[in-house]
Amino acid sequence: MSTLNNQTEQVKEISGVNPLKCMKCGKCSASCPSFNEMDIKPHQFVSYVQNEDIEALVNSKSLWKCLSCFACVERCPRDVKPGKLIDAARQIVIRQKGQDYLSPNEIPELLDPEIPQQLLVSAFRRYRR
Amino acid sequence: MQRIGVFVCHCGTNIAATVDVAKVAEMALNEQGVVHAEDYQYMCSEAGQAKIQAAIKEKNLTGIVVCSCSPRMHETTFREAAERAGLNPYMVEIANIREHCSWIHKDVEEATKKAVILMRAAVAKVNLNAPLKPGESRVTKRALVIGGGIAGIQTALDIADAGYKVDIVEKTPSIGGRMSQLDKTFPTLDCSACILTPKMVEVNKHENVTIYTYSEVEKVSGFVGDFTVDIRKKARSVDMDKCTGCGVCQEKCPSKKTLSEFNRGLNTRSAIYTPFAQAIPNVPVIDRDSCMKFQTGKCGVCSKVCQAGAIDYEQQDEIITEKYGAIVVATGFDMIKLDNYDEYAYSQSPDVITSLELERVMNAAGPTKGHLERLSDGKAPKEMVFIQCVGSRCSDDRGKSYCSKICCMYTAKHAMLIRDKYPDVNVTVFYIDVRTPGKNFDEFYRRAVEDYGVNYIKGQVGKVIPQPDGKLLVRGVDLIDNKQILKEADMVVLAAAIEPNPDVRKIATMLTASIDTNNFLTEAHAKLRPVESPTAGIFLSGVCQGPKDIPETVSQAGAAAVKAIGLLAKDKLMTNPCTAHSDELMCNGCSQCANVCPYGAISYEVKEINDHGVRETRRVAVVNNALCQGCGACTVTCPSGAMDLQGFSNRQILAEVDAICR
Amino acid sequence: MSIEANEEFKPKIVAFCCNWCSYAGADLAGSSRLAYPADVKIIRVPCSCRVNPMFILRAFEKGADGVILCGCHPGDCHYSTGNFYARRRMTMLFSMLDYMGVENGRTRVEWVSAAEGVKFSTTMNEFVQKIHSLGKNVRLGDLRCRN
Amino acid sequence: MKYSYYPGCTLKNKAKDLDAYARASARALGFELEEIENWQCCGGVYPLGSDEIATKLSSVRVLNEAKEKGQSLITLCSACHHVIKRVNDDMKNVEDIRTRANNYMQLEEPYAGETEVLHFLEVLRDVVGFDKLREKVTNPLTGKKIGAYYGCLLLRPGKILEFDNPENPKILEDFIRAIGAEPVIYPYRNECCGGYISLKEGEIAKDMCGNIVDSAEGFGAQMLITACPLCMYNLKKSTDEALPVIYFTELLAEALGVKGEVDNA
Repeated sequence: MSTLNNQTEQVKEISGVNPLKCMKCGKCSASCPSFNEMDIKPHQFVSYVQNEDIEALVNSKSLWKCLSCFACVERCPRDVKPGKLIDAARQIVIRQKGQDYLSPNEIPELLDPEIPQQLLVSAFRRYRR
Repeated sequence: MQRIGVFVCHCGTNIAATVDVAKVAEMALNEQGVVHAEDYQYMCSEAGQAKIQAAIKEKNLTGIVVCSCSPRMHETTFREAAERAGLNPYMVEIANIREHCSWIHKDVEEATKKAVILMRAAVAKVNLNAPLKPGESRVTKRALVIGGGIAGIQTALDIADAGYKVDIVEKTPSIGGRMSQLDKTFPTLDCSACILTPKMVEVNKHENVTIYTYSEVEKVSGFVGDFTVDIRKKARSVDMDKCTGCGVCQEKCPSKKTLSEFNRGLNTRSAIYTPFAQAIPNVPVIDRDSCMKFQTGKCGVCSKVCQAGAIDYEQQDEIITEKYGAIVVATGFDMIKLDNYDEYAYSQSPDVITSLELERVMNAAGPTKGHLERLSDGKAPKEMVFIQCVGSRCSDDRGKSYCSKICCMYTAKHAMLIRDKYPDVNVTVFYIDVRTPGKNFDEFYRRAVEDYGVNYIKGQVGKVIPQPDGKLLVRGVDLIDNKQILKEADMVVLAAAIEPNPDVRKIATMLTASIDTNNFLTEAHAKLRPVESPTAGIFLSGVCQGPKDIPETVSQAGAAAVKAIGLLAKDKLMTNPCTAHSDELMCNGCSQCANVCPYGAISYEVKEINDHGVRETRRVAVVNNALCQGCGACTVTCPSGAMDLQGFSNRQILAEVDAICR
Repeated sequence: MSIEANEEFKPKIVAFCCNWCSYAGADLAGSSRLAYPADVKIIRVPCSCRVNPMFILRAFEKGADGVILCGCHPGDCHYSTGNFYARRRMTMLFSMLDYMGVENGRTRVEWVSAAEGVKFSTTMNEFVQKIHSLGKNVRLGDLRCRN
Repeated sequence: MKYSYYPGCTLKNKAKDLDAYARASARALGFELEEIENWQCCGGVYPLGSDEIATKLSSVRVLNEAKEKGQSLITLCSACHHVIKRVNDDMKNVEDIRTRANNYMQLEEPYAGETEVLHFLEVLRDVVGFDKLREKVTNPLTGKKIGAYYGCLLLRPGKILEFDNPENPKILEDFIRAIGAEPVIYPYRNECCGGYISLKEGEIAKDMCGNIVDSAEGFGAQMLITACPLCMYNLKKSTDEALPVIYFTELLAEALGVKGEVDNA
């Protein structure tokens, strides 16, 4: 239980988000362009953190579907910023050794000649430690 | 040497749970002058007051300290109790050990220590108190109501019916306010005009009421019972006595391109206009900014067509100065601007409208003659989407932190009316919560769902996306189904937050009435004095105090009227005796005190002074106690220390400082 | 002695609050149960302009570690202009106090309206924290003359 | 007028033209872009975690460099602009990050967000002025109907980027008008193109870009302009180039009559 608690605190600290501010309006989920790809929806992220169920969050597909487009951050009327929570959960995963979502070995097959450097750099930053 | 009694209140457990009240009483006995100390469960109760009175008499007390709640709560109670026991009421001091101590601290030892210190400061002060006698001031038996909406009208009618003169000052050309813009009202679906216009007529013909429309309050001076107010009557350019209200001028006016304020800018009006057909007074005004005669000098059509010869291009603004005993603020509200909510495409699409605009669209006198149609192409909508809480309940800086309170109900009303009149139109409401506290309110909302088939979806909308074919794609979420929803709509209606009329800040400043960060006027007590401003003689009516619907506004308007009547019914008022006083032996007549006095209460007299045997003629300051309000600005500015404030003297405050730092 | 050295620092803080806005704001903080340290003791004055610089000097002379003056927001003064006088006077006084050794952090002016219970509480929490970071006010030895 | 300039990796490689057209245009408009020496990659995405320091240092270095020269810092790539602007905001307003970053950096004088970070478009709007720009256009692109594609990174979070109204921006539309063309306003212009997700989840990006291009086309756009190499890549790849997508600097250079210099160089 204590490790779970710890992870909850970790998520709150990394994200700087206070999930208690959420009023469950769902505007984040209404704004999210990746909503349909996500198993845990943006507004649910807040509840998972409140319920200290970080385990489910770190195992969720959603971590890798968030685009960091900041639509939820921009529109959240309560200054909760679910996108930051998602990123914090992602950080918890990729900061554990060997938990990267992207390995250098798979890069060559993903490459095409037009890919801008920016794409690789960003993907590495988001998906790897 | 004072004989002081200290009375420590438990306030049930409010104080006693955190402060060792017996200990405070015990410690009090060590303080200078204290000859009696006791604690009791409820000092403000009749039994508690009896204890105070008994002690005053038995122990010949010359001053008392009550350690209890805030003086803003019960100072008057205890002063009156003391007075009934023969003690001068200004020999009472309160140590606030509830709001400033027991309610904010948890540790009993710490809170008790603090309570003792607060008690000591009050004892130290009362040791230096002197009996004070209030003066008297007269009451002008006339009230001013600022704002001519339903709140102002109701307040004015109630005051006038009680037999007092009332003036209404209304900024726009007609009384009626927001309610006149509404089509129907919840929860009974009465026609708004049908219930409002009789009241407008009644107030207009009431012999005790004078209405100044197209007028603004310009300057306020004085104080409770005796305010002096300058009212600017803006030039109407139409002679109110001659005009018959025939309306020909409006018809013939060639300049018809100004957006109609009354119809929320959805259509246009002429430069000479009355806002709406039932306007009171039924006398138009010339909007000089859009009138060709005023802008270019060429035109004058209205003057030519006016049979009554009422048009007067030379008319000037007029300042009316009047005295009032009481002032009621009823300045109402507006909807917030939606500049910060472009995700809802309000500025991009004419088919995205606010609820108040929908009221005008639904109204027979509105821009579409009451037909529900899209403002872009005049087509009848098939799908309508309502979005709730636009700008309400926000903790970011885009919107308002509060719930606007009326939106849930008027949206249910709109949805119901549309489904009733146009059964083939589908109505969807995106909501966060449906809040319907009020008599027959929830039943009303349920009728919208159950009888009228309005589709309520719990979840907010993220974006309204105009489509090339003119439809609006609404992207929202259904939190119950956990699905993102894409809904094609023909019209979208935004329940924009309401906010106090922006002018209210200026008015609050003139009245020195408190106002909060949301521009709502502050009441003297949130529960017990909800229609009074902390500034004596100023009363609050309607939404200027906080969001409310019509029934609530009308009840509050009546309550404000009763408070104003209670004031006007008095012939004389006791004035605050805590006024400035100058020691003529120390005064050197430098005039600095008069320079800082906001009330002009200080004048100078040339007097013969006996200064320790030396007789001299000197110029010395004299305070007019009827004018002085007791702020104390002069006491600090006085270089010689001659000026002091009774009840808050230098020595008293220094004694408090010493007691706290001891 | 070592026990004394370890004793927790309990600052003495005097808060002057005007009757119309800030005192009511403090009441609202109380009725909303918004805690702030017990080190703060409030003195009620009719208006912030009633606060004579002498009162603040006296507080420091008598061992206060911090003094805060709260009034209505500029433009909202119950007496129209009182808080403007207070603001001007305190600007002068605080710079003089700083010169004398009472750091600027120990003095503060804050505008708190009757509706701002939260602001009152956060202001007091911040101020007490600031005084804690400054420690005991020891530099005024001269003024106090060790009597 | 001289500015410090941060091109970023992509502009040195796949998006050389975005950079070259900007430099040529700047010369024509009378301001100079002085490339920061030895700049490092900004990282491509802004590290959201409040405990991230090391990943922000390359931006701080660039910012400090500009500060020492006493110049404003111009960026061009949306991602670089987003990262550097936000790091600058952290340095200005977040005490913890400022302190820790400065501890790493060991600068002579601590950096506290003094540098003004400007996107090239902001220079056009706020320094050159679109009216002035219009006067300098020698080859107006009359008759072209152009959709501006903003994407996310320039606009959000609006409070920090302060670039334009994040929900209804107009800077690119004003730019399009200034070079003589007709802007096409369409609602998807601030929706995400999919960003880096296209690396592993091409399908998602395809859907998103499809919506964007359909919407723009529906409102009559004949081409899209963007400031972001990644947006351009996604838009082109995911929609089989249904609409031409070009960098705004290319149109600028064309309008100013300096496109040839670059193309023939």
